[in-house]
Amino acid sequence: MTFTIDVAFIIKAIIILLIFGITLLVAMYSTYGERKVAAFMQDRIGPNRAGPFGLLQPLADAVKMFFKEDFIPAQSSKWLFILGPCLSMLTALMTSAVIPFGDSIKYEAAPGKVWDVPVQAIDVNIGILYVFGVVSLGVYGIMVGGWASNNKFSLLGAIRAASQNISYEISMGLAIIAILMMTGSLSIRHIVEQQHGGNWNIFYQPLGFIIFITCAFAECNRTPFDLPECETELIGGYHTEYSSMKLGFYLFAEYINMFVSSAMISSLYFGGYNYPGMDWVQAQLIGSLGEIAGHNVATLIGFLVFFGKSLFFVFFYMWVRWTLPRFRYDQLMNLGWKGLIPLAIVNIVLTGGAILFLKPLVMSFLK
Amino acid sequence: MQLTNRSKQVSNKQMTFAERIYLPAIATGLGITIKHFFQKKVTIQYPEVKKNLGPVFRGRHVLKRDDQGRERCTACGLCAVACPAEAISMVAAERQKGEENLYREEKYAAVYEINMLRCIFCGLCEEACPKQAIYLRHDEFVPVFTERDQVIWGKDLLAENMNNRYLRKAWTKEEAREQDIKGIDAKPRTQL
Amino acid sequence: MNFSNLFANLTPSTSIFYALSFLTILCGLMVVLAKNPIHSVLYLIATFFCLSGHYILLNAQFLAAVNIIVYAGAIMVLFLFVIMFLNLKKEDEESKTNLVKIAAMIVGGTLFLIFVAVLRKAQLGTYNPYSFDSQIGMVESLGEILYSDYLLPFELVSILFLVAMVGAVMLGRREAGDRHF
Amino acid sequence: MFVNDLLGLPTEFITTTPLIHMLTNQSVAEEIVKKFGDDVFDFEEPFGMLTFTTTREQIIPLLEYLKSHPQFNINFLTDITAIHYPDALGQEFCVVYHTHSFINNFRIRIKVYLPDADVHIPTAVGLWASANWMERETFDLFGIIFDGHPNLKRILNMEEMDYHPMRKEYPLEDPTRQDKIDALFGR
Amino acid sequence: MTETSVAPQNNADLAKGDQVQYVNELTTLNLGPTHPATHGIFQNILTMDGEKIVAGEQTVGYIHRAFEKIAERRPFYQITTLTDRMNYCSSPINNFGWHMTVEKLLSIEVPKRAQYIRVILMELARIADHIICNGILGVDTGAFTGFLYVYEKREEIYEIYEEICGARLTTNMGRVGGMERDLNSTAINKINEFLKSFPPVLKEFERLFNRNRIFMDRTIGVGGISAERAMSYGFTGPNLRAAGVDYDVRVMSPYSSYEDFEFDIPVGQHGDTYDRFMVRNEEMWQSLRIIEQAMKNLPEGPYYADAPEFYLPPKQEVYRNMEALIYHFKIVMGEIDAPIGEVYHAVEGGNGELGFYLISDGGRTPYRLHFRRPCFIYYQAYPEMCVGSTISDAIVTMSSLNVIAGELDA
Amino acid sequence: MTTDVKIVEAPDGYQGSGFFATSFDKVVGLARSHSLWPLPFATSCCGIEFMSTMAARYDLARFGSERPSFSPRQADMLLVAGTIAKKMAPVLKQVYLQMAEPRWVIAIGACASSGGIFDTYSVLQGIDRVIPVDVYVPGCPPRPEQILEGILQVRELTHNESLRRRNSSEYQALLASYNIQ
Repeated sequence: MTFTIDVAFIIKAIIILLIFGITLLVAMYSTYGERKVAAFMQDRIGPNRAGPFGLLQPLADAVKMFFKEDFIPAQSSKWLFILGPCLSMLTALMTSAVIPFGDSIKYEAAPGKVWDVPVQAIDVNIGILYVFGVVSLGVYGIMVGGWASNNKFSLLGAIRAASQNISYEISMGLAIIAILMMTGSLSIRHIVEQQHGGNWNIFYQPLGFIIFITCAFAECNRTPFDLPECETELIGGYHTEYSSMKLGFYLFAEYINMFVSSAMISSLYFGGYNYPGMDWVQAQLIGSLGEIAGHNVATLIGFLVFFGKSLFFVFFYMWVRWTLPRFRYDQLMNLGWKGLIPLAIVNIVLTGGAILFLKPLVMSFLK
Repeated sequence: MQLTNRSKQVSNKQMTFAERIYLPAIATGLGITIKHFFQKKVTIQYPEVKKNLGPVFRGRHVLKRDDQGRERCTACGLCAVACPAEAISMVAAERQKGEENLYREEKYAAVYEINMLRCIFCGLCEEACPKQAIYLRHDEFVPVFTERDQVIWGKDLLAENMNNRYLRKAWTKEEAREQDIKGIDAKPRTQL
Repeated sequence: MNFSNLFANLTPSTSIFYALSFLTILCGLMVVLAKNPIHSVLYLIATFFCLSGHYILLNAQFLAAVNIIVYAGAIMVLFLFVIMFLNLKKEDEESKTNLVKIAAMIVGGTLFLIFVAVLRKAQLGTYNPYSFDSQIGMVESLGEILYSDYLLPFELVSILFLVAMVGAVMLGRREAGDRHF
Repeated sequence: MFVNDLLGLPTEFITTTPLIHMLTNQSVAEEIVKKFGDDVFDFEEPFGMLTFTTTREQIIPLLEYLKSHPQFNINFLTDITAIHYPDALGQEFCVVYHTHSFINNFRIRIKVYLPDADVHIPTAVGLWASANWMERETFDLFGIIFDGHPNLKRILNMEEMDYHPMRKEYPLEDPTRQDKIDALFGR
Repeated sequence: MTETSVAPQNNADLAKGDQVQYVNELTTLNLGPTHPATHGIFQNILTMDGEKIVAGEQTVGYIHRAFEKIAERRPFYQITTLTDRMNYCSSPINNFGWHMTVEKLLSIEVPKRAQYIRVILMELARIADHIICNGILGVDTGAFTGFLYVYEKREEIYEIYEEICGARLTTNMGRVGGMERDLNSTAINKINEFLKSFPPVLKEFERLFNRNRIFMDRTIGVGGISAERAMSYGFTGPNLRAAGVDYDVRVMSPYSSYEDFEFDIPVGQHGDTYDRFMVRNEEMWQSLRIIEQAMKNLPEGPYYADAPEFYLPPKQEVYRNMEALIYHFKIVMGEIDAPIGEVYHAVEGGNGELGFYLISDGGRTPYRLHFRRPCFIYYQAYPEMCVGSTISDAIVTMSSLNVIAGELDA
Repeated sequence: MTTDVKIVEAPDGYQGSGFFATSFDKVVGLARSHSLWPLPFATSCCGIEFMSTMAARYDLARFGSERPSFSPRQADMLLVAGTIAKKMAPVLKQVYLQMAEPRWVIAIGACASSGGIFDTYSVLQGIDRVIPVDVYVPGCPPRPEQILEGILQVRELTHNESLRRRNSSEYQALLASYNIQ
């Protein structure tokens, strides 16, 4: 039996590698996507010289950054200066571990013995809390880097990032609590499974969704909440003093964060890999391809659906960025503390009320 | 303070409820940008596609020759005087016997230099020239330089190349106006 | 005691436990010893991480996550925030007066004595492997206990927090004429 | 679609005129002379603008008078600048004030001549905040010293500069330019 | 008060201005001279309490080019090239303003057609100027896209210029006595096309910003100045109108046939950034109206005055006619005697009253030429306008003032 | 300016460090030439034309250069567009010093290249008096096409530049002649 366990292990390892690989690749091409989306929205063409349609643009940027002079400002804390981007990158990558990218892959180890490997790096039963914990650490990368740069603008950027992230985490958490009340589980996989078919949370939690996505924008430091790095005010914000690949890490981490939060949005509110009519599709596939292959192909389709949803939200991030002006610091705080937190609490109360009173009513009506 | 009866108040700072909750305006904005996303792009792919620079673009200088290939310039110096950047310098010389096929007038510019980095392409030299000898080409730029010592162009670069002559529809603004009024689509030609 | 024997008999979780403990103590010491307050804060965060590792070893995942979210993710960010704002690095460390030193000695010494006294009397809790419920640290059981047996203390604590929050808001209220913040 | 349609405005022509109370140069000049007597002189009207000269002692009272005059209401300082006449002995510098009454749409130009040896003139910052930089610029370029100015230092040029470049005796050109042949056609 | 001044920590100091000085708890932040929001070059030294500005001081002169000194050494017709580069966002206005000044001195009556063409080009220039200012305000609040939408229309204005003079920015398109060239049919078509294609784009731009609460919050009540203070600070143009004073040189002292056109003077309420934005937007609409009227009523006739001693004769005449040749030489050499006199002429520039104070001693060059540059005069109010606000506000205020460095520093 | 450092050919032509260095050079050069991030040092009129170059019609982004890095650390090419007065010259030099190698400089327009019409006491007669310039773009202001030509020229230089050029003695001598380092 050791043999079969090993295969399952290998599948798992491949999935994990795949997930990280995909995350990195998506982040890499998000930079290209950002430039193209920006260009298209501005009636331009965007990068098209590096390779066909400019597809090698991210590679060119990466190679250039690697061979750029690595600059560490004098009188700054050297180790912290290096630690900053590393932390950013690390925390950004860690989040993708608990996101269920797909249903599961079945593997028949021996006749009658089927292994069922979920397409997820690790399914912890406190998945959401894990994401939350890691995201809340993400700000350290920015703070440490900004402080270590020993530059006024960087420090201002770092401080803005810190206060912004703390403030918006609260309403984000409150928005999620409403979801948790509905699902009764902290495991993201569990939450996704509950939205089977077209039974997505967005239909029950529209307000929660708006709060969550706003907070996600703020957590990723994207326009209209890009105060920590806004070019016209703080030059580059926390990464003003960074050059070469350390800057690359920061920029990269931002895009990973974007992708991960898009994946979170689609898992929590848009059913992850679920789509209407998935049972029918699966039944058809199993009917034509057999039990195991059919299931696996259905998983693949689910994965693609999930991927499509996530990419749409990545696109949405960019769409918003190239449309809206940004807030001012105090307005951002006002929105967070005076707007979103009360709204999120109202949302919790409403959800609670609905679960207590509306749900039995609807249930009895349905019966 | 009102000084005239033409003033018009344009700034309304009261927000309606719809404006207060951000979302409608955001949706409008998103609608506008996504519309542009699918619109035709206006970009000109420059090195491959070149835009028409207009009929009177002031580009690279050329010292005109007449149809026999003789230089028109008579080194009167008006262009140098008219140049606000003082970029033109010249040395005049008397035409010798046997040089009639080279120079049209009895005096000519033995040295005619323009500092291409000083030049501001204002067109005053072209306007000042009584002999219509200097022109700013409407179809070509001065190329970029990588060395400081390339920037002073002498007659070797300025004088018109007889094998590749500079063509123009109208050589004076009066001529251009006449063509325009009469609606003539003139052919580009070499000479005035 | 034979150390080599000790190492040979380590199970994976005990070795992780030892490594974590070592790291925890090291980071804890560095918090005190680091000259730069920013470094101190960073070490403190590392300490919290190690503690969370201990929680996970004890199968208390919820506690571990909450520890990171609340302490490392929020409170220490604020610490760091304040320290960065004050920019303590710039100022030379003030020399402490003897009085301060003596006071510190006394306080530290007393604390140390209390610890020793408590630990000497204390009995290390043991567990019965047969009746041990591995799910005791999980969210569900935690929630059940919190909202049934300990409901009153829980509500009281919430009220305390509410009071603290209102107080903070009152203290942080802007002065008349201040346009921002 | 044309603009008028977009704005929903009538396309027909409506003539509008500024609400102007007419002031004539003559009447204003008479009033000023009545008040300041011999301290204002050299009245002119080049291209319709009332121009006269005063002394540096009277310039601020004069401006104040014009500003607070209920009818003139000359409450806008358009410009302060200076002119250098190196050949006019004892009147080398001329400080020129352009003032404007929005309500009457009436402009006055006032000149004050200063000798080279004593280029002091009182500041107008107390009357108009805008005088601040105009006077600094005049100081920077001509070296006119405005007494009582809160912050009279160079504004356009570098602090280290040791001369006032707009004075006629100083050259325009950068002495380090190499790529120019001078002495060409009377430059 | 202990003041510990810290030496520049790294060589980033001067340019990005992160020189840190601690005066108790106040920090000094050095905005510029190369800060991205300064769009051109000037420096603001802001004293900050946290993110709040308590005091400010500007340093200007980073591109002082000595226009006035050059003008004393150049014949009248060459000064056009200087005015082009003063407010480079709307160079035709400067251009024609200068020519009108000289024409006033020389008492040349410019034909109606030339005046109308000038009006058209000046209003196009005003639109171009306001596009830059309002677009950049969008950029500085973080929305880049709207700027590019209107900027594309600016390119169309450039195309019109290209048709008339061959240059895009520094047009050099006027001459003393009229225009260098007449409007040709292509240019007229392009202008008509622009009149049709610009309004939808401007509408779109307005829809992106005008009623967007994020933008309104960022601009309303930011960098406000009362009408009284604005007048004291010498504000003119859109910035003064935003404070509620409907002063417009085009109406108060009409030049170049502006009295023939019907247009409104947009005014704001409190002189804050939103008012300035709205006033500029509305001015673009009014400019379009003016252009439309001018195009409709464009008279036929010559495009330059009958002043052979000041306006260059046609090239063909120079060959044939001795008199023309003499004039040609005399004009180019600058040997035409201008009358002695002094003249002040003001036009409504993109930023306000752009004045030319010309003193002629009868020589080939002006004896003294002073430019009343509106930017220079109103920019000194900037510290007063941004004290008490945050650094974000300061930046938005700065871009809404539309300070053009070329004009500021002369 | 483009002092290509000749690399000693490996005897066989395809082995040894020379071979790898050159093909490696090519790859890096190619990558660099496609990712030149500009630092617009725009002071006046040419800055507006640079805006046009960045805007929709001419779209500098096609060459991968649309991310204007206002922080000199992150920029690859310094676009000096507009008049540099003598008061500004030290600032320009500072910015150049802050840029990380490899760095390129384009002088856009007559003023930056040579002073243009502003032959006056206050204007620097060409920025090559304070920093080394790689490409001069004539015009006042140059059309966006010409600015693009300048950038294409820099791309050419970048593409063909040896990785070792920045360490070569010629380059050091060039910098030394400007009193840099």
